[in-house]
Amino acid sequence: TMEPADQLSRNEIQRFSRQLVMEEIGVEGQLQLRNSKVLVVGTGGLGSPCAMYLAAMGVGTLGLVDHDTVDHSNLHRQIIHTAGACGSSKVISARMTLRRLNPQCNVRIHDQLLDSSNALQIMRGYDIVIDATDNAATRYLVNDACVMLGLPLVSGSAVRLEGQLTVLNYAGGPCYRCLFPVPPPPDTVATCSDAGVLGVVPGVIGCLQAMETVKVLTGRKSMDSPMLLLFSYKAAQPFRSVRLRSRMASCAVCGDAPSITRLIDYVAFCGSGPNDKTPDLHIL
Amino acid sequence: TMEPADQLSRNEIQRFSRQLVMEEIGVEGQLQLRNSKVLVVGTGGLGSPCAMYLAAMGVGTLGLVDHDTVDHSNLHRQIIHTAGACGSSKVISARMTLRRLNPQCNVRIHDQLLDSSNALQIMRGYDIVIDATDNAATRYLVNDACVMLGLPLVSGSAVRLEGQLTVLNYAGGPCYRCLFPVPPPPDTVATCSDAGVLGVVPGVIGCLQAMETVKVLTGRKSMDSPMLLLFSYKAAQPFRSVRLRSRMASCAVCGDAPSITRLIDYVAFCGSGPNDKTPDLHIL
Amino acid sequence: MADTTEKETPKLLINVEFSDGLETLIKDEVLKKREGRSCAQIKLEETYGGSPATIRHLAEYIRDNCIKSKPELFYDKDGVRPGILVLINNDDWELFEEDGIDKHDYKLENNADVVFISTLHGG
Amino acid sequence: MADTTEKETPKLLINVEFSDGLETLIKDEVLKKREGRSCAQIKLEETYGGSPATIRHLAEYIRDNCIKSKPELFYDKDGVRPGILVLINNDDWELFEEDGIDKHDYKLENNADVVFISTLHGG
Ligand SMILES: [Zn+2]
Ligand SMILES: [Zn+2]
Repeated sequence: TMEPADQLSRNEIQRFSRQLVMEEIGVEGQLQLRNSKVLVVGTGGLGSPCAMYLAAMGVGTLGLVDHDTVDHSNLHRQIIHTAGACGSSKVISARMTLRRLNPQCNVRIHDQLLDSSNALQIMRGYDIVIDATDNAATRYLVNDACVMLGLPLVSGSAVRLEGQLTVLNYAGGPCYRCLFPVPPPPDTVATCSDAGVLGVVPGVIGCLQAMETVKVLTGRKSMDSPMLLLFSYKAAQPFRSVRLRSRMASCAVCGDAPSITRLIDYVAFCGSGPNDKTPDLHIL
Repeated sequence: TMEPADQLSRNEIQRFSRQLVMEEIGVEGQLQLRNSKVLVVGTGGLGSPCAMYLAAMGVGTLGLVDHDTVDHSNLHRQIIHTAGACGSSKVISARMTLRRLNPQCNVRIHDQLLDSSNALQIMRGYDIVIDATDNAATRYLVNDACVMLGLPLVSGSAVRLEGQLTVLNYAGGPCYRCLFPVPPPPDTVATCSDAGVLGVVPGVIGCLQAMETVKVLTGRKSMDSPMLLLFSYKAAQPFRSVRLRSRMASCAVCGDAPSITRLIDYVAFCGSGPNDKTPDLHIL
Repeated sequence: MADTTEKETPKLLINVEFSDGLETLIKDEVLKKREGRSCAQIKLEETYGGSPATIRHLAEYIRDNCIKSKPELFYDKDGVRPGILVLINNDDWELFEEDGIDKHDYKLENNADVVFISTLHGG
Repeated sequence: MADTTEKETPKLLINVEFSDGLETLIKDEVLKKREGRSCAQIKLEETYGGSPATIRHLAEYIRDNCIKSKPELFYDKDGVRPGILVLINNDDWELFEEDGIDKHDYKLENNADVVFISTLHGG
């Protein structure tokens, strides 16, 4: 673990000089990044650029959760992993890359499948959580745990040629369940494995997740109406920002009278889990 | 050099399977990427993610031009370079990272300052050029050489908390000089060195440059009105797409009666060059 | 005043877009590509049984007329199925839900823009 | 018909935004933050010397009234200085240039949106 610092080292002043000259970051913002603990859940297509930029920009402590190993079919989008890492643990491979980028970043690895039995314990103590996962069950799990722990959640997703980004459980905004109280039918959920994904699409969304994280950590995230950013490779105007609802008083987990006060069985809730192959329907 | 392939290897089918399942890429698109030669001018904040994603997604030949060495103050945004590479040549450092990501990618390095004496020779033979440079003189140089060689130019830029992206000299659209016939006064040009830049801002733009490159190489780039994408970290709606003018008949290099038919002295034209420090004015 | 004597019943024209995978559910002849997006212009009656046309009428029209197969992947017994986000004039439809009135009962105006988006879970 | 007898001269209200660094040239009291963007509402006369207000009148107004110092960093002898892109209602102002008529002479309508953007060269 890292002691909180109240000033930057000479090495940090040199390394982060291009961020220190901007009033929106400055020494204060850089120290906030330095003293922050960020948990990235998933070291795949979204987690790769997100973790790399957070480490590069000076986040002091970065936690990584993933239980998977690197596969050849990951490499076109998961740029934190090298071809030589195929077969190895993703979090160990990711840590190696992050150490190369910024040896001062304290990388904590959790080589585990996040589930209801370990999520609160793993997530407790972080300041913010990045949802860079790849399935609905884990998304509800991460959300509910963030609500229970009072942590903002930077949620990104990408499939095929589209991506979505939003900051949840933050400043009176909605949580994931406020937006989606009922999980989608399992056979409507497309995964990158069966529907495909263009490598750079999660790249764009993962970078934007790192950006939103910096905004939250440095106190520069607008408290105005919550937004959802939609990205589409094919559209002439590839981005669209949409105003979202606020927190729902009726929400089962963050509402005024929550019915969910401890983590539940998310695989049963969603009808499919993190390890399931999607039925061969080829629809989204 | 790489021979053009008319089918994918078993290794490539495995590696790019998530792209092969999408009709917008498919085997045909993947082969187009495989047989393409892309030149990335600049291996800094924009060139880092752009080159990494292009190599990861399967571009067969990637040229890198840069004359600079890695500095500690680059590392917060130039994620292709490791902390251990400080002091080394940027193109050599970049090639090492690209080889780790995709050993099949043929990386050609040009460890040179691009100038009027070598630009055409370096750029000739590529299918598309990425402008990932950091100064006005080189931007005009790269543009004029692209027009003379008939190459599309994917232009990105990022300073402070803002970024810009456009595809130039493509499908009847404008070149850089059509947009900016007269160079800006040197004391209005902000650089990342003096005005600063948040690490992930060129990250976002560099990823989007890789995306636009894939669209052009696979023939999926819309031929409709040319667009400029504007990005702002601080805005509630961080992206804005703007319709641009078409090619200008009056353009000095791509117009109907061009006055510039060979490369000129771009440092004299702009009043400042790639190695100049910007005057200490602290305005953009 | 609507003139209902001889002419056609008045119609509402709704600009609909299907995004992030939902477009694959829709019949090809319904979809028009507009600037790289999958759009459809849908004509609704101004009123159904005397009540103004709502999002529910639009969604039922799509279910009955525009879906290739498996309408339940768009509309289940309660309405637009879970996991689909609806935007009305580029805002989350939940912003239009009023106390005690379901968002499906939002009244559509002529030329309204409605987007149906599938939530993405991959990464 | 404009009534010029007793009342104020009619005014045009123009919504202006300064972006990508240009906002640092503008006096603080002129700028309003709107959704994270640097905006100003500028009132122009409807006509100048009998001719309708144009982009040139707007730019000269900004040069004379809104710039902190060094107006030449916004407007040089020929007009808006090189390296500044102008958007009118979110389109490149060059799209409004007609044969033989300079884009500075584009006539502004009430409530027009005009954005002045500095080109970025860094990376
Ligand atoms: Zn909630
Ligand atoms: Zn031109």
